[in-house]
Amino acid sequence: MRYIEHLRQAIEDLLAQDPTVYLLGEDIEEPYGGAFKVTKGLSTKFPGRLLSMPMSEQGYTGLGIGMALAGLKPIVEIMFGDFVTLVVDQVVNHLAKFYEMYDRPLHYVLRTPSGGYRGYGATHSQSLERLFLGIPGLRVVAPNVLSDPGALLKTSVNLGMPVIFVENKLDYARPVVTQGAFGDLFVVETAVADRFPVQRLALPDEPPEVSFVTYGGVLQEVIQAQERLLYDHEVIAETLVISDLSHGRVETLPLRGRAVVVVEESWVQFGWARDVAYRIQHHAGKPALALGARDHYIPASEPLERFVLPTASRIVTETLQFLERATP
Amino acid sequence: MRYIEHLRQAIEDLLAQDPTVYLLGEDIEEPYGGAFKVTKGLSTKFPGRLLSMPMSEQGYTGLGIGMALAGLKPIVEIMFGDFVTLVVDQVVNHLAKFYEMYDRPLHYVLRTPSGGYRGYGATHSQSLERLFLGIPGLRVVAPNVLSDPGALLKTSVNLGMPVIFVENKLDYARPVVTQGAFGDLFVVETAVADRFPVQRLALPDEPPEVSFVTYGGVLQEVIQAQERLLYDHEVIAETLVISDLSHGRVETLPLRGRAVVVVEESWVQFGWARDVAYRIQHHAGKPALALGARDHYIPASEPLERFVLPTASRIVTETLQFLERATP
Amino acid sequence: MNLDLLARFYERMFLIRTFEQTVEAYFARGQMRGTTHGSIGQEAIAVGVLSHVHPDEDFVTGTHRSHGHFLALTGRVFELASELMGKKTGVIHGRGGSQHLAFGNFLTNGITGGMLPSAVGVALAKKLKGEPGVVISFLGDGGMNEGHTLEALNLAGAFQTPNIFVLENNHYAMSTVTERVTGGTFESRVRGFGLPYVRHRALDVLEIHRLFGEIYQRVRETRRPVFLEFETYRLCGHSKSDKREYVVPELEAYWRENDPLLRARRALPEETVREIEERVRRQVAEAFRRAEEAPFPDPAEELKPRP
Amino acid sequence: MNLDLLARFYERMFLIRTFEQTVEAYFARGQMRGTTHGSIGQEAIAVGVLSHVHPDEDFVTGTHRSHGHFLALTGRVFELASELMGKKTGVIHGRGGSQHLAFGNFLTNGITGGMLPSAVGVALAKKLKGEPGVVISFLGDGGMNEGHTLEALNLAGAFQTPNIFVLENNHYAMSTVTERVTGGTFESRVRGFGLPYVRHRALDVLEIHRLFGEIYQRVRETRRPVFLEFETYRLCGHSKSDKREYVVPELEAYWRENDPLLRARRALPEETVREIEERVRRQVAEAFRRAEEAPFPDPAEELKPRP
Ligand SMILES: Cc1ncc(C[n+]2csc(CCOP(=O)(O)OP(=O)(O)O)c2C)c(N)n1
Ligand SMILES: Cc1ncc(C[n+]2csc(CCOP(=O)(O)OP(=O)(O)O)c2C)c(N)n1
Ligand SMILES: [Mg+2]
Ligand SMILES: [Mg+2]
Repeated sequence: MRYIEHLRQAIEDLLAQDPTVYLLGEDIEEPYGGAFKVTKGLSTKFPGRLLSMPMSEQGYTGLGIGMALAGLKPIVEIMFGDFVTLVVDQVVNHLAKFYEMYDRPLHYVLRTPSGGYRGYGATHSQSLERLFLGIPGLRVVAPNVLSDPGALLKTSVNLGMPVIFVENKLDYARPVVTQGAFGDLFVVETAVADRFPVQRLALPDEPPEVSFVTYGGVLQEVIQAQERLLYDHEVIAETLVISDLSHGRVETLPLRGRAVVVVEESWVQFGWARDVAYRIQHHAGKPALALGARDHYIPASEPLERFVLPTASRIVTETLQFLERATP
Repeated sequence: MRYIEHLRQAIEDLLAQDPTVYLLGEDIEEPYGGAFKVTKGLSTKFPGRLLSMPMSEQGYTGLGIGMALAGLKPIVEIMFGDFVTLVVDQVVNHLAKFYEMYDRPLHYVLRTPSGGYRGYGATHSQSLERLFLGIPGLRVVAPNVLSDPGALLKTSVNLGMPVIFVENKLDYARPVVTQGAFGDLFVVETAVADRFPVQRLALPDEPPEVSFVTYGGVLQEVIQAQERLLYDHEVIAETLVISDLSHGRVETLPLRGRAVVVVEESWVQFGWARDVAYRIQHHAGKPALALGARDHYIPASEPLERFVLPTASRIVTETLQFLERATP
Repeated sequence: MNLDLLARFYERMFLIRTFEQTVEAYFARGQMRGTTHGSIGQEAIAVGVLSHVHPDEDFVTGTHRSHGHFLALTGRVFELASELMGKKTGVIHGRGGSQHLAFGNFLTNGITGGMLPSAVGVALAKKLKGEPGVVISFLGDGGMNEGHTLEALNLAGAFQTPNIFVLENNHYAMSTVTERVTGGTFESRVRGFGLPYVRHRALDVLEIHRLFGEIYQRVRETRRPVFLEFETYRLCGHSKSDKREYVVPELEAYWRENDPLLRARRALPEETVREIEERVRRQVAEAFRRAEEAPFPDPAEELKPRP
Repeated sequence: MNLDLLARFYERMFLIRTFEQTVEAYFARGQMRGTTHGSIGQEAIAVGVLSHVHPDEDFVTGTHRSHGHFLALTGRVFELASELMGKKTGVIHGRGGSQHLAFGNFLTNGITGGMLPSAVGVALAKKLKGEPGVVISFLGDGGMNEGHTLEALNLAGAFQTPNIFVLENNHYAMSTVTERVTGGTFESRVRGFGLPYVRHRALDVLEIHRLFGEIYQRVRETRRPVFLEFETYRLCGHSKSDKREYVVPELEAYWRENDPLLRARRALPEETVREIEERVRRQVAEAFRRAEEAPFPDPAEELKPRP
């Protein structure tokens, strides 16, 4: 089943099983079913449970907060992850504060599709979940093609803590494989069993020299890098993919490589990857490199976009250099 | 001269010398002169150059962007750093993009007073400059009591690149010492001469065992920690205080301690300090610990607030533990 | 005139004023930390409006200036004084302070206008669940120019939610005369979001009570929003440190003369007034004394490790 | 009727439409990356309005749907086609793509309504500097509910800046019929921000030209803002992938019948129309062909290391 179908099925289950679940967002009802078609068909099946919103992201993000305060479980969609810039105040100064300072269990999920590599340009390609990382009272969760997006969404809706749920636009169309063979080469297994699991992609038998740690859609580039390292450089790598970005305990990840490369799609400076690399170095005592986008807005033109965003070939090059430097 | 006087004098000079400089913000005109009195007296001296704004942070942040596009040099004040949540879209998706993608030199400074330790509670005590760290096209600058806030402001206004200029509420009233004796014990000197310098606070002669790296108002707690380490534990420390938070080259800081402790006031997870510590470990090869606020909203009540925010005593304890762990 | 009702309202208004004055004195003596926004001059609105609320059914959102709203609703002086002192016996154990209160269905926050989208959401939830009750939200004239406020008004208009917006137009946002930085009129923009609009000069607490009672009943029944603007005035500083150098002399003079608290006081028998004031003064002094003696909260209890 | 003027306008309108149709074809064949928002059906507004602009004095802000605005203003088909293909010969060398254009005093961005605060700022700067010229800003009906839009209108009203807001009300925000999620009326809220308001059904390009000319002169002289709402319609999908399943049949029928481009075409001599269309088709085909052949930009040149 594809990523989008996992999500759609989960939303359908949630709506069917829990009358307090509501969906809010722009163009989520029929016949559009959402800009990325995640909610396609659902407003017909569940009349009155999907509420199409005006273009008013601040307003309806807060509308959802009120619904959550009143005991409902809103799932709020922000059409592009780039537009979360508009709701930072409602999320940081209201939602997160109500949850912890006012000590109210809140069921609230803000879903948003993130990411680039599609030529949509500077205001439609960013991975701005970074804005919410480290803010107390918020959890940032991102599914990927090795972790069931539907299961993660259900867990998030029922967590009782506000969740920023970051989907990836290109992943929607990709199949999800959570256990067993992945392509001809790799095997997927659960590395850390948890409500928000960590999945491992690796060769079945051979121990890896380097461990990648990543999340979300950029996993695609990491997997390609993993393949090329093997074929072109005879370097064996594994990948651990995290779904709980803010609270995942990377300190105790079962890393099998002697060195670690943490990859994120967003800008590497002051991002997720460096924080994770810092913690891995401190707690696992392994050398850890952080990779991510270069310090530029995301251009539309393909060669420019691929220069800025992390690509498989850049991951390969920098990983090899790092392994050389980090050789004991 | 006190920190606030440096700022006020710099604004006065800018207004007097450059007719394209304008100030925008809430309550900045006489008789109020700004919530923290930074612009006290200036609207009378420079009629028409300080524009009092309605409560409309998004709107007037953007208003300033338009003024900058038209060749003016706006200095926009957001009354409390906590309210920058409201202007993230204008800053990230407009200002930063226009500057780099549209390749327009923009003179734009967004000034905002940050920080806690004053019992103002969860929405009036945060250090949210973290939201802008790592966003391409933005520079985040923070003065401190060892770096001339006025000089930094002048540099920022004339930089030709958008600057988020983070002041500290408690620092306003403190005297600024940029060279020479600081208290009975320490000496201030410039560690890295730059438009945005790095200042060092140290004992005149003795080499330090540990280097603190920090920025902004929390320097106060770090200095206290430095004193207590000396008096109570015979550990000699130096402090390097950074003013260019986003672009400062921490990779090449002249660190004299064998270990480094990076301290920020904001939440340590996914914050400035861990990024800096990561880079110091990679480039200087020294063990570096990051310290900051605990993972909670900032409470109003004093014992709770001091539990969450980093304090001198916590810095001392964690530094001593770290030195022990990091002993070769 | 219903003198019993007026006496009851006067007592609550006087309680609020005495509370605010006591807070001012504490700050002046350096006995309180943080900041505070008093509501002296505006007590009649809090009391007249909130006299109608059903605390279990309705939901109320306040502002940065909500001591009066809280006291009108709950009468809990000790808890509020404790909260301002950061004590464990506070409304939320000192975690919030003056601007961040939460008590049952009453919430405030420090971002002006920022509660309004939530307020519409609570009302929408009531509508969706078929529950009774309305949502009453206070806001200020300054906050009327914030995007989240305007978006919230549109949402209430578009979804026709059982919201009552109570604008306390005291003419100032901090030191700014709001009119000078505001285009057009509040009435036209509010109507432009599809909300009926009512304006009233808040001079007489009984009149406020009567007017709000009508609107309250109407919204309970129709499940549709109403926007109510009160002309009022703040007879104290914006916050603890405000010297009030910006006041417009005519406004100041008018409202000094027409202070709704004094108007209510004049209408009551002297004896009643004396009794009420003595009782309230004792009550407030006692509450502050107890709050001073109360313990501080323990971080280990209040701030749990993350889940 | 001024046939010469009409022929000139028709040529520009037909250029825009041909451009948009060519883009649709490229996307359909998978020859373009990214996304695009066409302006088929709305050409008369871009052409009628922007025929007045003094490119050096005035400032124009567009939206996510600004191919038409750009072409009406500059006629540079090759640069726009190149931009959409990510080529070095593009408006900003392929850095921006369809939604992010910048050319002299013309800027667009992908956040709906997000340019409006800047637009008021540019106008304020003109006022402060005593410079001539006005700021013309396009926006959509959907974007009318965004907080930054509403705040910008208030700022324009409060500071009385030389802004002309041109609302292209095509009734839809993507698939949403804007009226169904909007409280009240645009007219009342716009007036509520202190702006004069004019509404016009955009059927006739000459009429649009005449009306806008009046407003343009008025704002140039008075240095005060005006808000102008055009009723219009988008006769194409919202974006490349839109199947238009949501259209309201009556609206669709009305505007198919009253397509302003066809109206202009009918009023012109057949011969003129044929000449224009042939010329434009050649021009557009040639521009796209050259754009296809143009080189991609070089990251090292376009993206400089940070200062
Ligand atoms: C978003 C935001 N901007 C600014 C402030 C700072 N501030 C607190 S109260 C206030 C004035 C509020 O005016 P108004 O809404 O009229 O309410 P009043 O204080 O008159 O009760 C300001 C500017 C804030 N708390 N939140
Ligand atoms: C802030 C923001 N929210 C949502 C979107 C996604 N989006 C792009 S265009 C559009 C509809 C815009 O409607 P309108 O303002 O009427 O302009 P039109 O497309 O009809 O020209 C939407 C929802 C966006 N680009 N920016
Ligand atoms: Mg006010
Ligand atoms: Mg539209």
